[in-house]
Amino acid sequence: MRIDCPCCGLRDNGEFTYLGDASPARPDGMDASPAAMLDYVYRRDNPAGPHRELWYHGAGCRSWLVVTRDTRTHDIAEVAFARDAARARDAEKAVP
Amino acid sequence: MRYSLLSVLQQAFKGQRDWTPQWRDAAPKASYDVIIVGGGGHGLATAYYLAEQHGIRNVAVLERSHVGSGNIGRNTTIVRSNYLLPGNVPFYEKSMQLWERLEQDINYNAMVSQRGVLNLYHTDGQRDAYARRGNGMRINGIDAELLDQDQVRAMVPFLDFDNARFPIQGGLLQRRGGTVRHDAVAWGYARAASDRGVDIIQNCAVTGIRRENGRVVGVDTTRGYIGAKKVGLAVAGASSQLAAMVDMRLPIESHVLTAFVSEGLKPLIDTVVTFGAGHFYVSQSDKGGLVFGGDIDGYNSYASRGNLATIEDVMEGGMALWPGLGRLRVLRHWGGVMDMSMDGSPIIDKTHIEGLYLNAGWCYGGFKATPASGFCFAHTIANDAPHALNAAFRLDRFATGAVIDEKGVGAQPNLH
Amino acid sequence: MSDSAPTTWQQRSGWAGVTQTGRFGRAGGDPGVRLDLLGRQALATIIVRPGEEAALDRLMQERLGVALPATGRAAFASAGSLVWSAPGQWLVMGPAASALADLPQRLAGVAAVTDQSDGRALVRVGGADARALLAKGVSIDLHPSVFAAGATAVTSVAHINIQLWQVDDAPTYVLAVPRGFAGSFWSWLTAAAAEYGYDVQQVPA
Amino acid sequence: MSLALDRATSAAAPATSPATLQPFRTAAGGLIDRSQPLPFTFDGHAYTGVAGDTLASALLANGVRLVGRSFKYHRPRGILSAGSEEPNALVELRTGARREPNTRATVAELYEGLETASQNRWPSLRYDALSINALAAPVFAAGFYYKTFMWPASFWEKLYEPLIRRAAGLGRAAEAPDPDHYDRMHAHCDVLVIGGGPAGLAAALAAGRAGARVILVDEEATPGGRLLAERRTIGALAGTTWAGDAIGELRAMPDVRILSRTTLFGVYDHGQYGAIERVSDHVAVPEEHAPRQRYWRIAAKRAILAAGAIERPHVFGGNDRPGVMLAGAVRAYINKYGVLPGREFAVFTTSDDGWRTVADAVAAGARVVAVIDSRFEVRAGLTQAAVAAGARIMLGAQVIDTAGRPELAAITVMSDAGRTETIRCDCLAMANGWNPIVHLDSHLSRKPVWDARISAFVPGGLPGGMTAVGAAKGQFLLSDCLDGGARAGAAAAADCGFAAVSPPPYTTDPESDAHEPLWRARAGRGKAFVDFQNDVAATDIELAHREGFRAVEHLKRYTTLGMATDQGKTSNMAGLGIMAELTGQPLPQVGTTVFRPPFTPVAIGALAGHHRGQDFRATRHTPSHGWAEANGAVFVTSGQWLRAAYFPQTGETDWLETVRREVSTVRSAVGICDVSTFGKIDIQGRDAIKLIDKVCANAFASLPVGKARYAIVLREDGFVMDDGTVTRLGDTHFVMTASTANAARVMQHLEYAHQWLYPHLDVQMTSVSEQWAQFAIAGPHARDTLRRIIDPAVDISNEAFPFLAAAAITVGGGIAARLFRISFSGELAYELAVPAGYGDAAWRAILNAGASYGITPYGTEALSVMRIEKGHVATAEINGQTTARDLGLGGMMAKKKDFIGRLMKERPALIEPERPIVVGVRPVDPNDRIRAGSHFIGVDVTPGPEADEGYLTSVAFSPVLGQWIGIGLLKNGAQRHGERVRAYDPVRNGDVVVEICAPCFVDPKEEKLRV
Ligand SMILES: Cc1cc2nc3c(=O)[nH]c(=O)nc-3n(C[C@H](O)[C@H](O)[C@H](O)COP(=O)(O)OP(=O)(O)OC[C@H]3O[C@@H](n4cnc5c(N)ncnc54)[C@H](O)[C@@H]3O)c2cc1C
Ligand SMILES: NC(=O)c1ccc[n+]([C@@H]2O[C@H](COP(=O)([O-])OP(=O)(O)OC[C@H]3O[C@@H](n4cnc5c(N)ncnc54)[C@H](O)[C@@H]3O)[C@@H](O)[C@H]2O)c1
Ligand SMILES: Cc1cc2nc3c(=O)[nH]c(=O)nc-3n(C[C@H](O)[C@H](O)[C@H](O)COP(=O)(O)O)c2cc1C
Ligand SMILES: [Zn+2]
Repeated sequence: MRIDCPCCGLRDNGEFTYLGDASPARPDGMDASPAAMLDYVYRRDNPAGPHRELWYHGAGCRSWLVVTRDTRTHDIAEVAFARDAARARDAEKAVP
Repeated sequence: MRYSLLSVLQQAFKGQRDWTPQWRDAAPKASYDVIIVGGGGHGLATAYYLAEQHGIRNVAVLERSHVGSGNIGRNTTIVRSNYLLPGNVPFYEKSMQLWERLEQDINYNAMVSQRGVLNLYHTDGQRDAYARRGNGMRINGIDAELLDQDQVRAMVPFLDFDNARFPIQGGLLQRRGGTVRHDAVAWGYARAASDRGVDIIQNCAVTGIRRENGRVVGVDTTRGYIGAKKVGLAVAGASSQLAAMVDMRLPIESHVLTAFVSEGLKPLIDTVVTFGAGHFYVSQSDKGGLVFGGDIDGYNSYASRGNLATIEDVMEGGMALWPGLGRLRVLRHWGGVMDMSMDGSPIIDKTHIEGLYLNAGWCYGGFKATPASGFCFAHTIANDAPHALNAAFRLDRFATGAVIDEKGVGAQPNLH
Repeated sequence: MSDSAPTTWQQRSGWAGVTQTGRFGRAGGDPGVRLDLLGRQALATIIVRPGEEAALDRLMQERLGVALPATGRAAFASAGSLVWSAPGQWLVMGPAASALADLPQRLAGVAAVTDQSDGRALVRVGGADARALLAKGVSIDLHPSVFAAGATAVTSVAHINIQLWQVDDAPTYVLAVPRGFAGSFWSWLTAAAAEYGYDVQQVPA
Repeated sequence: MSLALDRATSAAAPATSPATLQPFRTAAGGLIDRSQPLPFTFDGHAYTGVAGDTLASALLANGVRLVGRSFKYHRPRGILSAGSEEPNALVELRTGARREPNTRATVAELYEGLETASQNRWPSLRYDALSINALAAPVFAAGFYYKTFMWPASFWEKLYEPLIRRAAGLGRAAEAPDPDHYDRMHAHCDVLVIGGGPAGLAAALAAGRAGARVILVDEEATPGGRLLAERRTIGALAGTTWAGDAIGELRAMPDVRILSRTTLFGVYDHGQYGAIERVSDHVAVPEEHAPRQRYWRIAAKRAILAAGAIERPHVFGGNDRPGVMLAGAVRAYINKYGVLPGREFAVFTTSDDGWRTVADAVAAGARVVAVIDSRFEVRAGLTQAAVAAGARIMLGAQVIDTAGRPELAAITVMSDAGRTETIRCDCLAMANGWNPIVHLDSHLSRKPVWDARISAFVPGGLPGGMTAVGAAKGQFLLSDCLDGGARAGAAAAADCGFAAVSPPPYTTDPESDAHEPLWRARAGRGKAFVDFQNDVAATDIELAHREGFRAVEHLKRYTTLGMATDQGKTSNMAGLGIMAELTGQPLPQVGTTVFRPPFTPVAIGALAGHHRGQDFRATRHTPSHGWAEANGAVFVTSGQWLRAAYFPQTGETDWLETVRREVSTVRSAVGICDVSTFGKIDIQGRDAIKLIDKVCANAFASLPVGKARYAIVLREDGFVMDDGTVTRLGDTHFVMTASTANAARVMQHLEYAHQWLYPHLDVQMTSVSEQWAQFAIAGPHARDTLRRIIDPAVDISNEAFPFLAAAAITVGGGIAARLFRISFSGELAYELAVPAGYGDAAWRAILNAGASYGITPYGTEALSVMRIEKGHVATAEINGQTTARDLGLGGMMAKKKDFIGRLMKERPALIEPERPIVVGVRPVDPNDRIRAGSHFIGVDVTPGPEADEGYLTSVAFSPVLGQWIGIGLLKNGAQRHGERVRAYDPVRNGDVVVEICAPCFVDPKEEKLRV
């Protein structure tokens, strides 16, 4: 398997560390509820199909990446810097 | 026909004429008291115990492909009860005990081979962790021996003791552990369940779970709707997909694990050995193939194939542990999709939906659990309450914090 | 970076105790690989602060005479070289030990500067078989149409994370290896080079 | 390469050459060199072959036809094929540490002095005791073992299993570590061509001419595929000449690489391919510095599968007798190796190409006695050569039995009318159609599809990076192979952005691929084998059908069909065909079993490459390593690091004595320890403190510049991930340390928090673990020692530099350093960080400076003793299963800020009072020894699950207390100080009564720390 790191190019998956689903957002702040945190930490959609997931290019540029990959075929539709995705996510959150 | 030396000899003279299908390839009835989804080891064992222990015989096992096509048919066959944590220990020991009488119980030779499981340690810290585990086992009445280097050398002299990056200091040995012929477990339970009235329905994939007034009434399948008073899910790697049918999100991810078999060889190793400083474990099948494996690939996957990074990692582990493997050849490698749970331990529980039961989260270690899993799941379904042995395997443990994390790596399934 | 004052303490290269100079591996013929062990040079990680890339670029041009190289690129100059190393991060190298001492001051508010002069062991790999040798360990494509002089990559070799850059089209490469791994890296490098025959020398940076 | 792909040049043998002494060697022809005799042995007998031979061709040349014994029945077996699909002729190659079991004689290249042996037989190949198994064959039907050996239960491990295991298996592994080394190579290309037969060569030519980067791999020593095995013409050239020219042209292209002796074994995701090059297997011992094999990891934008096809045997009684061979193999032995596999041939065919065998055999000087074709009619002209040779032509007939002891001497043929007749012959060539090699196309879970025209499965042809061409695609005509190959090569190059022109169509000699499959012949007396190696007979498939094992995967697993070393390359289709017949299903509906890598078995050593022994994983060395090594330190592995565990001095007899001295010296004078292995992370930026406050569970906002603070990092699930320190070097500049074991994980976690959770923070982070050497200097004379090496301007008096102070200083005359007043030992202590290049110098300087105080270097053992004496938790306690509360650190958790792990650590089960909490223990009898890993059990309680109250995590012999002490986790531990429990350690026969105490044994008021 190879992942096309946005700055390093196609690299063997052995250069990366996998974390998991990128969809859950951390319930931030002092008023986050335990129930929301439980959901965030433990519950997963685990889809058979496209999956947005976090990978860390530890043996390369040390970027966290959001990879959209089909878990049945491994076809990768998109690879983005996690930081960019996170900023977009937070920007969205900020909109009332 | 009962299986015995006598029947085998008789059939030898009759040109094997009188054998009949080992289990009935049943067609679905309109409804059942209990439907078990998943014709893997756990599903079949559950059906067997429902019939055998609880007298519930109006049972169907629905299998989307053929019986044994899942992980029961693709694992490295290691059975052991050398667990660490109180939630796990008695359950796996029960399983071990059920293995020990499996053949007599189901009249099928699944080749339960108690050749010993030896987990190697390479540092003092690892030794102490194994001592902690071994002592816990002994306290629970389970056999465990902590071996030093000389004792390990005597058992498996061909390992790399002298030039190793991580020298072997010793090992934790469970002599009662060993291997079981994987396919035979599926077939044997299928036959035993079928003989007791269970319908085994192959090529029948569940596509939906129907509810009325908050309770389960049946399942939609590729072979039509089938009614059921109770539905038990035992679909291993597909657990999340089934749960999604009733809008449940599970603390589970599906991951692929690769296993390997070498070409057939004359007897080389008569125990199961696990490397403690890399990902590698090995045993030899009765046919002569070295059966071995390592770590999971580490990414969510529903494709039963692994990739080179992991394959190399396993081979490196193999060579580091046992340099004599160099010229032996890998014959085949394959993958299985496993239900990796968030704490690495299983779930056998009723769900919040009445009539729906869940058996999942077996990670790469559920083969050894097959008999006890069937036993406990049957109990849970029959009594609508868990057995003491699976009392810790509850779904709510993640909320309460009573997680059972043998490895101590936390809520990250790919690290368990 | 700031060790300008006189000292009696002996400095030790990351390769010390690990390497031997001379000709090794396949005997006969020219060695296919040349391994030059580079002496210590000033080396620092520069990480740009959010939104300050243009400012950093300007400051580096002023200071070294080279622009910030793009992703995957390196720029070499006599005052110092810049090698991209991660998004928003570069390695800066100076010829003399104290060559970069002024950088933290100069880049204050624009980029964080962290001394790494002692953190890496550097080796220059050249010779007719240099590319083939590296291909044994590096999984990236080193074909000249893809990776040429001025290209850099952070990757792993033999389970060791390294950075390499190509300095000329011969091709010649420089590999930066985390200091503590020098011994294991050397074990791989020399095993891989043996079939070509290799020559090891100690050279100033 | 000067390629002798010209059979003419290798033709005549010198009259005296040993080649002519090989009774079955033809006088001329073949791609071999008769002038280079190669002596070898088989089962101790000396033979001679010639350069270019495989072991199989050399054995056949010498008239050796019995080569092995089958797996289950130990039936005599010969050579079936001439390629990697061989199921029967498995031998052991070489001896000693280089012994290599199960090698197919058909792919083993001969070299001078090769020692080989048959396997799975005793006492000899010809007289094998276990061949009595064949008599018991009626009992040993498929799966019989599932039905018996169950009584008495204990006999399985003791009797039945050992017997079965001894009888099973095939060859014997070498008895010593593999002495050879293996190499790995990464390669990249536009177009990967798998197989160098006509289709592959044409594809590579088209792609290469377009300028694409091409890699062509071929299993054989010389590419060419069937062109080398047949007598064909392309245009005006002999097929071999054409191949030689093509190879020559490809070799001249700068961006084309031909890898021969290279098997593509697996196809992996995203254009990754694995291949094994047998660099040195054709010589006795690899040349110095040359690997035995090289593992190629190939990344390709496009791949062309041109691996050809595998011929199918016939299933009939006695079809496994040595001398019964695939027709294509017979032609290969004749045309490629100059060997006649017999003198009197018969051909049993269902396809036109089987008839080719006649002319080839006759041309080589053999007699063809009969051609049996199960078809009733054949194309006019097909029989011409047979007629000319005087062979019997039997249409609509089938071979149903064989005879010979054990080598083939006669066959029984049954005519359509049911009349049987025995025909003498010593070689039967079977032609039953060909199966395209779909294996590689299936590795990515693609299903092959049925092609009725050739009655075989062909690659699925779904989109993806791989296209099949030639015989691998089911195109059996040479002209189609060439044209299809060229088109695919051009298309692949075009896909990669190269303008390619398709060459004009190729012309060849006339050919036909007409064929009608015959899944099994009419029943005869003998056992009709489907899977030769695993002894699966047609009757076993019937039995599987009877017992309900009808799904292909069930059929496979129940009968072991296709599970042998050849993975059913020659057998699977017949098995499927018979099952289709039994179930009345069309064959495509029966489907195939799953094809998996590797295509042919791959040496484990080759995939491990460099990474074995000491090189299994990288080793990290500390800056003081050289000194420590020279001074006799004993090292311990700590993650990737090698650390000094202790430094024995002359006269010390055991490690305990040494450690005791080291500890006592530190506690009474001064010691130095290399702690460079800690992770060190440089954190800068306006928001650095915000990030640290999110990641650490205790409060940091208030940390002043010039101060260090203990830091606890939690996982989001509330358990402790790691502990370390955070030091504020400047307003926006911090350095954080992480434990040796968790350094990489913590760095990754920080990057995660920064890049994913809190992407707006202005933080710049980098690891400086390798940049700084760091030494702990501890003991009452630590300050005195330090004063001698730091530059005079630095004031480290207790007032100016109190406990937890930190500063950038200079040492050794201007060398930038950092000094931290932190202590793990509980003594007055500092950690001094210097650039790693000065690490060795600083270490020596400190030892020098402390010499007059009696300084000792100390290792991880003493470090551990002192931290246990102080009750500091470490990896043994921070084992991923403990919370801060469990470790007695609950009070440090910040209340007023959000941080990772904050909520989940409060889950009910994690704050339950019963939960084990950290305590100290000491044996009641001070002479008792305790061990980590012991469990706590009440003093008068019978051990049992209910009685288990926790466990001992760390122990040490405390020189201060003069006895063993420990820390552990005990239920309700905080309330039980003074109570007694047992440290129960049955796996080491330990059972010691201990007293529970606070987890701090030395200087509980921390007075020594602050002086
Ligand atoms: C490579 C590998 C090695 C392993 N090694 C070991 C080992 O050495 N020791 C050990 O203890 N464990 C091991 N395991 C784990 C063990 O195999 C599994 O935990 C265990 O088999 C899972 O239970 P099961 O047998 O019921 O699962 P499975 O056999 O996977 O059964 C689940 C069944 O559900 C069916 N199914 C799924 N969805 C549907 C649907 N919608 N409708 C109908 N049916 C459905 C599937 O087809 C499948 O047959 C290993 C696993 C793998 C992959
Ligand atoms: N019925 C018939 O008449 C019939 C049937 C089949 C083939 N043929 C003839 O055979 C030839 C087929 O040509 P082709 O080029 O398609 O195939 P080929 O068999 O000539 O060449 C295939 C090549 O691929 C190599 N190979 C196979 N698997 C490999 C692997 N995994 N890794 C590396 N190399 C591998 C083989 O060593 C061989 O050299 C034509 O001449 C055709 O006419 C005829
Ligand atoms: C314990 C064990 C032993 C096996 N031994 C063999 C073997 O000797 N030969 C073989 O071809 N496959 C062997 N296999 C692998 C199976 O052929 C098959 O790959 C595996 O059951 C997974 O199924 P799949 O490849 O069809 O997906 C073995 C599998 C297991 C679990
Ligand atoms: Zn990257």
